Amino acid sequence: MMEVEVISGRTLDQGATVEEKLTDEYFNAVNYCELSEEDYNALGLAEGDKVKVKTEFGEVVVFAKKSDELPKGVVFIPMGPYANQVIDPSTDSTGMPQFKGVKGSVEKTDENVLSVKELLEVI
Amino acid sequence: MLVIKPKVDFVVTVEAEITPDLAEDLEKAKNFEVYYGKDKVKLKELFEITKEGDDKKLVLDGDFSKVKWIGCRMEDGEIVVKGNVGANCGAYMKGGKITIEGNADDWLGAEMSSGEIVVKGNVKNCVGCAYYGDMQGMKGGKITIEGNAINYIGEKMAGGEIEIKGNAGDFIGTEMTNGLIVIHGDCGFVGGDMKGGEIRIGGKFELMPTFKKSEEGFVGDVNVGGKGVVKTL
Amino acid sequence: MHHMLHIKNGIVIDTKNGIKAEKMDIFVKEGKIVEESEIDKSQCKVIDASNKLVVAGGVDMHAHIAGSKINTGRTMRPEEMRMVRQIANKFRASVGRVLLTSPAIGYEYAKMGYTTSFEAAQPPIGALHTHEELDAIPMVDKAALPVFGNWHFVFKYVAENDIEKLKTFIAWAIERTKGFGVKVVNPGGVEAWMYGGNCRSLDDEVPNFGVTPREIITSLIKATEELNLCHSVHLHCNNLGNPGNFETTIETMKLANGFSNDKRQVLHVTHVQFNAYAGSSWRDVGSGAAEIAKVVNGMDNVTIDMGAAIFGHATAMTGDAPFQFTLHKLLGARWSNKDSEVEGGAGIVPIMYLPKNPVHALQWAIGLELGLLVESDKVVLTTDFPNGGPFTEYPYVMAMLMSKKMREKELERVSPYVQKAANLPSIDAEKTLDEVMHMTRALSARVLGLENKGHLGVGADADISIYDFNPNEIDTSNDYEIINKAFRNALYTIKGGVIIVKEGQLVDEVWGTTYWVDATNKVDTEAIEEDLDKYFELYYSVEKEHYGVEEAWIKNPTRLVMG
Amino acid sequence: MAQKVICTFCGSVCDDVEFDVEEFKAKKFCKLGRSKFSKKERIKAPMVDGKEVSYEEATQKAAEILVNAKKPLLYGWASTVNEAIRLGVILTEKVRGVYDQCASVCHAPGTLAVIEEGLPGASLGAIKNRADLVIFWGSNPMEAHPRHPLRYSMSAKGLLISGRKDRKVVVVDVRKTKTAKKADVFVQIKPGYDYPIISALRALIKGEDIEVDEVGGVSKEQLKELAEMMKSAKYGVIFYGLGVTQSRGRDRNIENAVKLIQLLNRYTRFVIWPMRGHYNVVGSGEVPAWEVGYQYAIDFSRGYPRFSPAEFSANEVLQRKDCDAALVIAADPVAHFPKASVKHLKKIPVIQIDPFPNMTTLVADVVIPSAVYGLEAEGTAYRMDGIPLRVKKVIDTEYWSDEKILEELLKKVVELRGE
Repeated sequence: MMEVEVISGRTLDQGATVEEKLTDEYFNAVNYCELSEEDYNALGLAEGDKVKVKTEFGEVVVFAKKSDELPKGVVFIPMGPYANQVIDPSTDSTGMPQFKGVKGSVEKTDENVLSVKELLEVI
Repeated sequence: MLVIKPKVDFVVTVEAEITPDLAEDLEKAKNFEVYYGKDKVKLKELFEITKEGDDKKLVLDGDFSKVKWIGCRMEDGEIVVKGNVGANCGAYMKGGKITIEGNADDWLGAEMSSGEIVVKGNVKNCVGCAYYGDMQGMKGGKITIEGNAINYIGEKMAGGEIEIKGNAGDFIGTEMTNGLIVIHGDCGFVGGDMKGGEIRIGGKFELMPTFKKSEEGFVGDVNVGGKGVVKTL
Repeated sequence: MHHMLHIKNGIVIDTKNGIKAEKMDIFVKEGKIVEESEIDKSQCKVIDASNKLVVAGGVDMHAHIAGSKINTGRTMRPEEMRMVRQIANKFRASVGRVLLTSPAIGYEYAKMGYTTSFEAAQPPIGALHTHEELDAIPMVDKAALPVFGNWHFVFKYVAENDIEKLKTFIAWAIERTKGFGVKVVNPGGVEAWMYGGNCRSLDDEVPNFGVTPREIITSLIKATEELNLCHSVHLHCNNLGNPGNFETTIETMKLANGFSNDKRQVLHVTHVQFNAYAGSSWRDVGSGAAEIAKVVNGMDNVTIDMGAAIFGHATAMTGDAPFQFTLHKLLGARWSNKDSEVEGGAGIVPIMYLPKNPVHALQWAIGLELGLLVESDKVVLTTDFPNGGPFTEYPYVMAMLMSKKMREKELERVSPYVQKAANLPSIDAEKTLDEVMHMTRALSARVLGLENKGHLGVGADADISIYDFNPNEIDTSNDYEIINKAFRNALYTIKGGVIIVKEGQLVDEVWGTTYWVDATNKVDTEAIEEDLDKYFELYYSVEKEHYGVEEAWIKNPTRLVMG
Repeated sequence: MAQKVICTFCGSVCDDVEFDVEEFKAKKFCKLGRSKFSKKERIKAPMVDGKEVSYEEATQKAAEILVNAKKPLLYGWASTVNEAIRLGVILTEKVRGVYDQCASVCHAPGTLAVIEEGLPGASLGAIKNRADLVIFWGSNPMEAHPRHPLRYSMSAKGLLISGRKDRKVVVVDVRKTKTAKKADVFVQIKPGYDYPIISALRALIKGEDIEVDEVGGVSKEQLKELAEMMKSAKYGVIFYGLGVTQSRGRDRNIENAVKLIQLLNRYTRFVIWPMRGHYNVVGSGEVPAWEVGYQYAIDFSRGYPRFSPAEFSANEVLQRKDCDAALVIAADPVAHFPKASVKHLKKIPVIQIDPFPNMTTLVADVVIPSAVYGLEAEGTAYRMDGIPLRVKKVIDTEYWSDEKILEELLKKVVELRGE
């Protein structure tokens, strides 16, 4: 397990499938977590591996991906239902939940990545 | 004194601008108009109201976390909330005392000019702040929080005192011009664009880089030629 | 509901038709004023106007009522929107202190007996937004004036001294924006602001274009007159808001020399209060109103409007972006700015006029001085809403113009600085009710070139307001409180023949028309097609074919083809 | 034959793109726009409780839900046109509900900053003509607005700028994004430290020293360089994105950035602008602003509009369980809201109006399919810089437009209320 800050955000693939939410393309565009090479290696991850991301607000299982964009200690999940399991819902009076910069942890897991519909069931 | 108890679990929030003035006349209190969603209803339709003695006091007995604007604009008398209370409690307050035994929500004591608010539990955001578009937050009086607070404490504060016994979040005393904020625990960003007044902190905090160290503590914010003082308790 | 109306026994003031407080009847059919013989009396609704003033609906020829500026103002100032004027019922909810929502704008004009209002500055590329907001304003007729004075096409044709192409461009642009005329704001100065500068004098050169405000204004007047548009050039002068600027204003007005038009002025200089400051700094600033009045009175081809300042809240919003930045620095207030493609810009800053503030009191005095010292056939009553304050305070201005006594009372509460820096305390003149009705109706309609507005002659639009006093019995010098009150709440407002207000209360909702001017018949747009293509390709961020507003997109348009 | 259309995906609202109706093929679009102008699964028919019904029946049921609710939330609006939004605002006023729009979880913190300090900005055309310094702060156009760099910012040609070489591009971000990789300067900051970094920049630009060596992961040296770069630009722009609005500091970050811009204009010209997301999210704030005075988080329970993001933003309303029905239009809050908010949406009656099935469809009681603006219906949209464009209808459809659906809904609400 590794302490990280979780951020979420747009990606090109997420955007291109956003009007097809119930398809595999959308599922694949939002169901992963990017880690820096250093963190990825430290967790002993390999292609196709899954991680469990946990914060004080929830947890979610997603696929792990290596990214050259992230600094050590920061992980990225594309905006969408997976990221929304773990981001900080409180708006602190602004109306805006904190979608970025939420303290949490990442660990390797064998659990399954839920489908978009399954995800909705567990809420 | 009136004792007011919710009759039902509220489906949506209730806006009840009740003040201790209501204690003077039970009938008037029962027929006082409040908003329950889009419906304008009488206080007695949502709450059980009983009168005990003649003092200018309201005792709110139960969960008022979905009841907003309690004690708004009150001038004197006393309100005791036995449980939690909703947003905007004590907003624009001019006098008297509000005691909240549970937790308070956002905008507690916003723009208050005098009087006292005590919260035994925790409070959320915008304590003693200015509403959007207004130039000044709290101008006088005292707010004491026994527990923790979140963000935006005393923003644009122009007078009075806020004391938080626990921890607080970010943006303490932003654009503050006068008054005193005391935080016994830890907090986040402090003092952005502070012009005047004083902030005392017991625990850890993150001061803006635009303060200068001096004998009395840190003085700033230099971005606004500020004379605000931030120091440790 | 449309009725035939018989307005009976009213005391009519109709300056255009020479009717001075005469008892007479007015007849209305299908939204127009008609002869008695046209009316079927058995079908006719009768309004008893005995002992009441009957006039044409008010015409506001300069206000900021629609478009990105006022809407950014609303967004910037939620504190303005907290004043609730009306909760939603038969009519829309209506809120706003000085800045009003679109429904509130229509409602408040109607309550005052105003039935026409023009948006005085439309950013051309934002025209569709302006029209959407105009379409959201009920009750009144409206139009918008696109701004030209910092548009690169204008600089180009002025630099090339090609009046034909300038005319063609104006006709093209007014058609594309569904605009009404040629508005000019701080010509050249806003382009200079793109580099942090301004053009404060008529001879400051516009960066990179080699033209001056003097040349821009003169060329635009020439082009507008040759096109014979119904409204003249409508000018917000250079050097606005600076002490000593009255000289720039006078010099600018003189640019109208040599032009003439038998129907109207050839130059309308707007909100002159902001351009009528004497002195050299804010420390010795004074009134230049008397000097300006002398010049306007001596010319027969220039009109102005007051831009009166009202004490209380206001929001400065103009296409004069460099001035707005100066104001932001001066006040330390919030500031919005918008540089717009190659067309100019705009800025917004909240302001509050305080009676005890020497400069504010002086501004208040200067606005009134202009109204008093300029001949009533040459000055329109405005507050440059919301720059000088709310249009809902027009009745206050009306009463002040008519009563020295009221002015004396008001002078007691303002900064004593006015006593030495302004003329107001020594002005004895009092406008008559006829004159004030002229300044708010017939004159403003004539300045805009709206022949069917501002009067009650046969054929005029049935836009009528009735007020609760008898002009023959009122002493306007002394009864200023009655005047001030009566003009706030019309007894009746009739818009296009429909009674929309009764005893100050809304009774019906109508949707006025949006006028737009089509002068494309007078030019061949082919002549500028190549320039348009080039500029759109190089300097615009939208395609030329997507630029502009089609008539079908407007709710209730009226196309005025220029003869 | 391809014809020019106006793209209705992102806030760039590109109007130079082409669409071939016969071949149903998009040209010149980016990946996002192409996805918009492609064939995909639609909601087939109106549905009530999962059963297919007529538009009449669906709007009737929807009207009943809205009229019977004590406080309905009407949310979405960013991906529809102004004509529909206007009806939506009037509908919300009629049913005395809460109006909120997608900016609430996107750029609304920027609106709060406008309230505090204003918005010194420029149209995208002015920026492409003049900006010699472009700063993307917490924004990543290469992924979110792919043609923005080409058309308006990074390499756009204009009056004073002949292309990428005449312009310095800076990216300030916590990640080295695709945009950062194309920048001349990348300033990597610690998540959540935008605010103090901006404060430090203001001080340095003013000529004040700061008594620390590093702020938010950025060295004083690097801050000084950035300050100098900003001050010496002839016309600079900050394009900020969700990196600023959705992380620690939110609206206060932008408020501070606006103060920075105010200061910079004392030395040079500088503007700031948000990288608005949906094609008409600007309209979904502008329309209510002129109709009722505020851009979002508007409550009508008292019969007049009130604004309070702490109380009336969609996420606050849902997390506080302060609405008893919801109408969702042109948005998908079930996918895009935090879990805690979605929980309440699952419990209350939900009406959805959208062309495409999405996660909100899965919880909606009434589903009303709509036409796709820009393709099947026309109307007015505001580009991210507020420039209005009339998006086009190029193909016919049986689906009702949002405007028609809302018109019908409004009519039925008025009938039910006996007005």
